[in-house]
Amino acid sequence: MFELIAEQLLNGLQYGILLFLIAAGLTLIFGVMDFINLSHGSMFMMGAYFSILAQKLTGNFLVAVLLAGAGVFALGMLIEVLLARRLYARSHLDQVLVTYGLILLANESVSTIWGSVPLYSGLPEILSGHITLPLGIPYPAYRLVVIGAGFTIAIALFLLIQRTRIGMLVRAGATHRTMVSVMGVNIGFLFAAVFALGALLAGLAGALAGPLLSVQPGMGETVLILSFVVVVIGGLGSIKGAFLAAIIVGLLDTMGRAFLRDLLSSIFSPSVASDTGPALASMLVYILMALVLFFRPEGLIPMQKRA
Amino acid sequence: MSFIRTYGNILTLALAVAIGPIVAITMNDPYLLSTFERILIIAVAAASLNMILGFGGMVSFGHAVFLGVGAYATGLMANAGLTSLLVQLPVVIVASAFIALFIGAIALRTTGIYFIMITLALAQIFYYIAVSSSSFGGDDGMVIYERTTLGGFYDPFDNYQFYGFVAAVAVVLILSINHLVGSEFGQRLVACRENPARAEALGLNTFGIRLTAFVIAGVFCGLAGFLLANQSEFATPGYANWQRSGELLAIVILGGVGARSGPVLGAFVFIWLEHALSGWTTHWAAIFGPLLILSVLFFRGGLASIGTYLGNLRGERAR
Amino acid sequence: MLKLENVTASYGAVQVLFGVSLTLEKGSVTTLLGKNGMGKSTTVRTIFGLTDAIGGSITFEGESLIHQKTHKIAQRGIALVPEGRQVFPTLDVIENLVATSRYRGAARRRAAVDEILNLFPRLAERRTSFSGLLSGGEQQMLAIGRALMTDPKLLILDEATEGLAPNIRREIWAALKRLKSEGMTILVIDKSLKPLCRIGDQHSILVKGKTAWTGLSAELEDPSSEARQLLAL
Amino acid sequence: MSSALILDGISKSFGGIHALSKVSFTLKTGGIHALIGPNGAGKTTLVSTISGALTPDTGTVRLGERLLNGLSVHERSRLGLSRTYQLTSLFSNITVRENLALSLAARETPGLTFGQMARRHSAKRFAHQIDQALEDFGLQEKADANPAVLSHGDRRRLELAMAIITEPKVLLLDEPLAGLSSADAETLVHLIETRLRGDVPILLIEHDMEAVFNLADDITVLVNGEVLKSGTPDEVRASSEVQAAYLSEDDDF
Amino acid sequence: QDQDPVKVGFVLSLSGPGAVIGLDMQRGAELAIEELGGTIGGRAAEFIFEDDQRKPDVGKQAAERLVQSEKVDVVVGASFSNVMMAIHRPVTRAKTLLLSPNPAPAPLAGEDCSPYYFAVPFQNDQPAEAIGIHLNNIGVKTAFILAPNYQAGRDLLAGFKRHFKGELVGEIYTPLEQTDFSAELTEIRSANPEAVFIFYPGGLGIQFVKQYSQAGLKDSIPLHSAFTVGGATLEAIGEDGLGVTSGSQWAYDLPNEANKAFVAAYRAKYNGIPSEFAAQAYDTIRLIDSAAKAVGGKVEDTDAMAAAIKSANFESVRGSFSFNRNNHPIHNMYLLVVKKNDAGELVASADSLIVKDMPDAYVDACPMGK
Ligand SMILES: Nc1ncnc2c1ncn2[C@@H]1O[C@H](COP(=O)(O)OP(=O)(O)OP(=O)(O)O)[C@@H](O)[C@H]1O
Ligand SMILES: Nc1ncnc2c1ncn2[C@@H]1O[C@H](COP(=O)(O)OP(=O)(O)OP(=O)(O)O)[C@@H](O)[C@H]1O
Ligand SMILES: CC(C)C[C@H](N)C(=O)O
Ligand SMILES: [Mg+2]
Ligand SMILES: [Mg+2]
Repeated sequence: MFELIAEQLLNGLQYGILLFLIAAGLTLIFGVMDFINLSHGSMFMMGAYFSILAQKLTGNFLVAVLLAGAGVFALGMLIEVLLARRLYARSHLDQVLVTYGLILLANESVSTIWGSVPLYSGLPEILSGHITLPLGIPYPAYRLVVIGAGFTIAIALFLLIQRTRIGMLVRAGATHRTMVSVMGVNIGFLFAAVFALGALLAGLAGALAGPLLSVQPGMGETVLILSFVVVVIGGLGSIKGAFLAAIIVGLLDTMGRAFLRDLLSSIFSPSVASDTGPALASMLVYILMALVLFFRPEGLIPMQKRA
Repeated sequence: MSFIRTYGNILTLALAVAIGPIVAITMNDPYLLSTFERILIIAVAAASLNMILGFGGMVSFGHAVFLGVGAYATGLMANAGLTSLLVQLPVVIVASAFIALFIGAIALRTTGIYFIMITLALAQIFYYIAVSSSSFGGDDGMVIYERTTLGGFYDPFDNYQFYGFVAAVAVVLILSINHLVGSEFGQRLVACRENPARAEALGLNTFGIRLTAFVIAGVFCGLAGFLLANQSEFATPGYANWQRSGELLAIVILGGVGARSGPVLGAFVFIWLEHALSGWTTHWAAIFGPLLILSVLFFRGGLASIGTYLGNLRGERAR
Repeated sequence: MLKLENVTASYGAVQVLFGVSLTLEKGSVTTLLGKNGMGKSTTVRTIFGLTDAIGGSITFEGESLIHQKTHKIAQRGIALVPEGRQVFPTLDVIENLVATSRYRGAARRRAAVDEILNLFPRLAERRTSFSGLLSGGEQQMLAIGRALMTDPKLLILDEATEGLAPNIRREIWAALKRLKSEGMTILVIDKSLKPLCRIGDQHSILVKGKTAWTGLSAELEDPSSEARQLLAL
Repeated sequence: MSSALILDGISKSFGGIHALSKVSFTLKTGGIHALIGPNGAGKTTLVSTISGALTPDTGTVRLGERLLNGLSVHERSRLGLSRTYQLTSLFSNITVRENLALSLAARETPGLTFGQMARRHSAKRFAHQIDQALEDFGLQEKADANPAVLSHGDRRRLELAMAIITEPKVLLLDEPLAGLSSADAETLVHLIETRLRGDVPILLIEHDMEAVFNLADDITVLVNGEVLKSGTPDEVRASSEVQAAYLSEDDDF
Repeated sequence: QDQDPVKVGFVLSLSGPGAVIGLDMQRGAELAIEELGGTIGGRAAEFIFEDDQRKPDVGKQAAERLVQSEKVDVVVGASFSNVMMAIHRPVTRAKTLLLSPNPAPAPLAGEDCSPYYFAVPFQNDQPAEAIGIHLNNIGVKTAFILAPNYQAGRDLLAGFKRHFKGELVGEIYTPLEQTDFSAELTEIRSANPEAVFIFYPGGLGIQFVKQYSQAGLKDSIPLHSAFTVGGATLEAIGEDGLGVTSGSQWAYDLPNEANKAFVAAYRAKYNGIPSEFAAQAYDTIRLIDSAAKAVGGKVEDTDAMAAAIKSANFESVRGSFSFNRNNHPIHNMYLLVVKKNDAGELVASADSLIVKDMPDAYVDACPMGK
């Protein structure tokens, strides 16, 4: 039993970190720049597809992941220059509609180019096996790599946003864009770069998640809402918050799926439990979000307090 | 000119109602009515969203939940043999009001982006209740075997008669919404959006006004759900998911936020385009997506503002 | 140093500036006066390219600023303390100072921050507060500090002391005086005539988007002068 | 003279910052009471605790006999408490006239009003009062313009007009003169002097000392959230503490 | 003759997450149509494909349009059971023939059976029932079963439980959109069953089987399935699928002539191994054609057509089969095992016969023809 719980905790942690990877780019574009980017999920999907393409071309997983990131970076830059920069000053609603249009376009392009059959992103031999952890828990090696990557990106991003002037400038530009350029900063370039960086992170996440999730058109939407949830629960613009929230959501979701049914069946009849258990498990994350926003409307670690 | 300004939205609505039968009769294909039925139904839902969004500034990303509530309430009753309009309407109204009150009371404690997200979260909770409750048919949804009856007054399975029923209800609902946003209440709702602190300081109970608007909008959308259930003879969790809420937002924005003719125009163009394009190619989204993008970039006030260019054929805008 | 000649500008179809001319000598303090809505802020916006000049010329150190990007104009050494403060509300006090600073090197920047905090001790007490939560006066000090952090050659203050308490106003005037003595060129917009007369070398009055009067402090101090007429009701 | 507004022991802190500590004073009926103090002293915070926008940590607020603690902003407003904002706060997409009408209507029928006719005629219903206010505040020519296009001075006047048109029992003015040119400022001071003095007790926050000493019957000086001095203008002017903490001539540099 | 062309309407999942299966079915159907030279029963024919996006409401609209606007003679659809539940009634109520090329949900085999509705490939439960029987045969005592939580998932697990005699140590329904199974895999490991049975069609199956292998479970607990490893998914699953078994009425290497011809033609046209879904759609078109021929091209005579379909007078790629009283098949169930064929391709190959001439479990509940 103890091992079961330990292993499920590890699963939850790993899922949480994966969520953070996906949400990381969103904390930049949505949390810091204050741009509602529904097509973030599409960037994630493009990352997965680009990585498969690059694997075919180069045969090397690591190179493929990096190439995928670079590809999505370029795509992000393109979208920023063509669309996003016209929308910063507009309402959130306009951003919603435009990026919703992008989702449609992205899904359709992907299924036209690669077909709608799910593709599988391969793994190098050494990562496709499992490793035996303390307590004798066998754990897929690749999932451990994902955990490592998540931590690394979390730290790098935290330093970038909280400890460099770039982070400050982006936060400043999100509220007073003209003022930043009046102070002599090329805000247009800065925003394009950060937007593309957000896309890059989404792309990397997609490339890394490819082997864990099904690579198919529309794969972005299932994670999109969860990444928004993570960013909002964490507190807009807070990397620490997003990381914390992602882990909590990951653990909650996994533990809910794993134990809620058994827990309920010790109280209710098994049929009630097997009916409500999974239902409640899928709701847990949203219940959490509603509770957090109710009691701490600015998220767990609020970064932005508006005047 | 001022006639069109004042009555433009009524004109738009009249055209939207008339075009269905005209097309169906000319093409001699009554089935075509069903697309126009859906346009009117979604227009009701969009108008209710436009009321809280365009006038009250409340960006609800969970509005479709009321479509679901209305549809499931109707479906459960219909399949239990309660098909009379006189039974169904009150139940749908009470059910959606109740849930709107619950969601609104919680969500309205927040504003801005947090409001968007909390409405999404609460709507998802109801979505998952529908998905996982086996008595509602779970993920698969629920087939509805009987349409609402009016005491034998009309044949709900006759295409033209049913269209008449849908159109009549939709027109009443949309006109009621237009009346509301034009009333003093509507103006106060706008005041609460424009400057909540000042409105409160003037003595307006901003929370109360917003919550009232939210509940009213929920009820109207619930009634749209009632129509939708009848029209499609089906209730699915898909009616209540976030994509559907996003679609409603898209329709409102496309039509023109805060324009009274906006929801009808938006629903018409959105659904008709989707219908026409998907009949033409399975890759319709590749055309539809860019069209949405272009419309935001170039028609800043939505479809309703195109009228301005074409001789002011639009309703009064509240913004 | 900065020269505006017959500048005209409009917001969309509404023309607001009808011929503004100004000449700022290096190391001097120039004031821009005028009643509400006469185009003072618009003049400043036009210098920064935020409002497009439709006619006339603007040159800084001999080079034209017209049709230049805003950030390029700023990079030449012009800094602004804008009307309404416009501090970055989601950044704390220190971050506001550091974010757009043009001092290179952490040590140099830290020294500059210390100087500003010396100038406005009130800010030192609030150093980790989000600037959106500061009182109006505190925000004004921060906006001035932020402008100074770009090491400007020309400092422009729009409504330099709006909403400030008398003692702070005095400190700000003193600070400007010190900056002037260090050789900075300053353009200041404000409504309190007395201190403006003391600190300013040269004054211009805008009436309905036109430079209506330019002269020296002595003339402005005379209550019966033409200048006073232009500023009164 | 009886008391219109009584504050007793108000404290408020934000995190570690003590914005107000045990502030007490009384606003007499019919008088103008100025509240002055350095930037960040807590003046706006105090106004917000009176209006109900902030809840004080300790202390009570009374309007005449009535205890206001626990009432919401709109409830207090209906009891006759009106305020203006330090930064102008108007409804910028409806006309000046409609701004005033909204102000009156909100006070008259606080409940939900769904009638269409009501709106059409609300402007007419209140026409007399509104015309009077427009005239008093010199806004006749701007009646049908939206505040968004008004000059700063006009907007400050409208801000004030909206606060007093409902004939409040107490008026809280947060820096009404800020940003006004001297000419505009003079007009507004004159307006307060002639139109308001005596009718309604006023709590006036202002950094313009000329105006304060011209208008105020009583002055309270707030420094670091504490009352440093309360008294008549002459007493305050004479206080060396006040001189040091706050007052000092503009050109004394 | 100047007859109108025969109209056949399709409702398939051609976009969205269900398209993996829907598009495969479209390919199978198009192959059959091509072989028939675009005719049905010797008459010129028109084929209309509608996309249901795997959404019941969309499918229902599509079906109604086909029936009411296009006035088709036969509707072929859907790809998934939830859509089938939604289109079944409007089509049969209009007395139009409805042939399922894939889903056959339990209610439609029992109480809600209809003379106008035919499930061509199977009844949903059957492949799972077969695996249950197979596990009994090989002496498995404990099993863990999983499926997505929707009509077909519930049908299949019910089918498995109907015959399996051992102990169920776990039964999990996952949300339809869930693709990461780490928590479930941990539960499986902890329950340590002798066998695992899954129904994860399309992309879900790719993920489950890969993750099962990555977690190191594949070597210790054999994996059994239905509709999970096959032509549509094996390429993506790769070597991790080796050894996984399925229950099915069809395999690409069933040795009958019709099948050989089908597989060869499919390979020639699409350059790949057909999936069971393609085979089923292929069968469905050929069944319609055979019936149309039997009624002399008078497809408008619905009752005659229904009778002709019921006699199932054609060479099915699955070998012999016939329709039961409830218009559901009686046919053989085979055990398929994933292995590498001689050409080195990964295939689900027929290994042995599990049940001969198997009827479905619901026929008794169907009032039709009693
Ligand atoms: N965005 C705008 N669009 C249209 N007109 C504007 C805009 N901004 C300002 N104006 C108008 O331009 C004129 C000049 O405004 P400006 O802000 O330059 O005046 P100012 O001299 O700075 O006044 P103040 O002392 O009140 O700050 C005013 O009449 C104002 O109404
Ligand atoms: N919401 C808040 N959170 C944290 N600190 C706050 C908040 N509001 C005000 N403060 C702080 O409380 C103190 C008092 O602020 P307040 O706005 O009352 O000052 P004020 O006297 O009105 O100043 P001014 O004359 O500059 O307007 C300031 O130091 C300010 O930074
Ligand atoms: C076999 C599966 C892919 C489809 C299943 N029969 C269903 O109804 O959904
Ligand atoms: Mg100005
Ligand atoms: Mg203040």
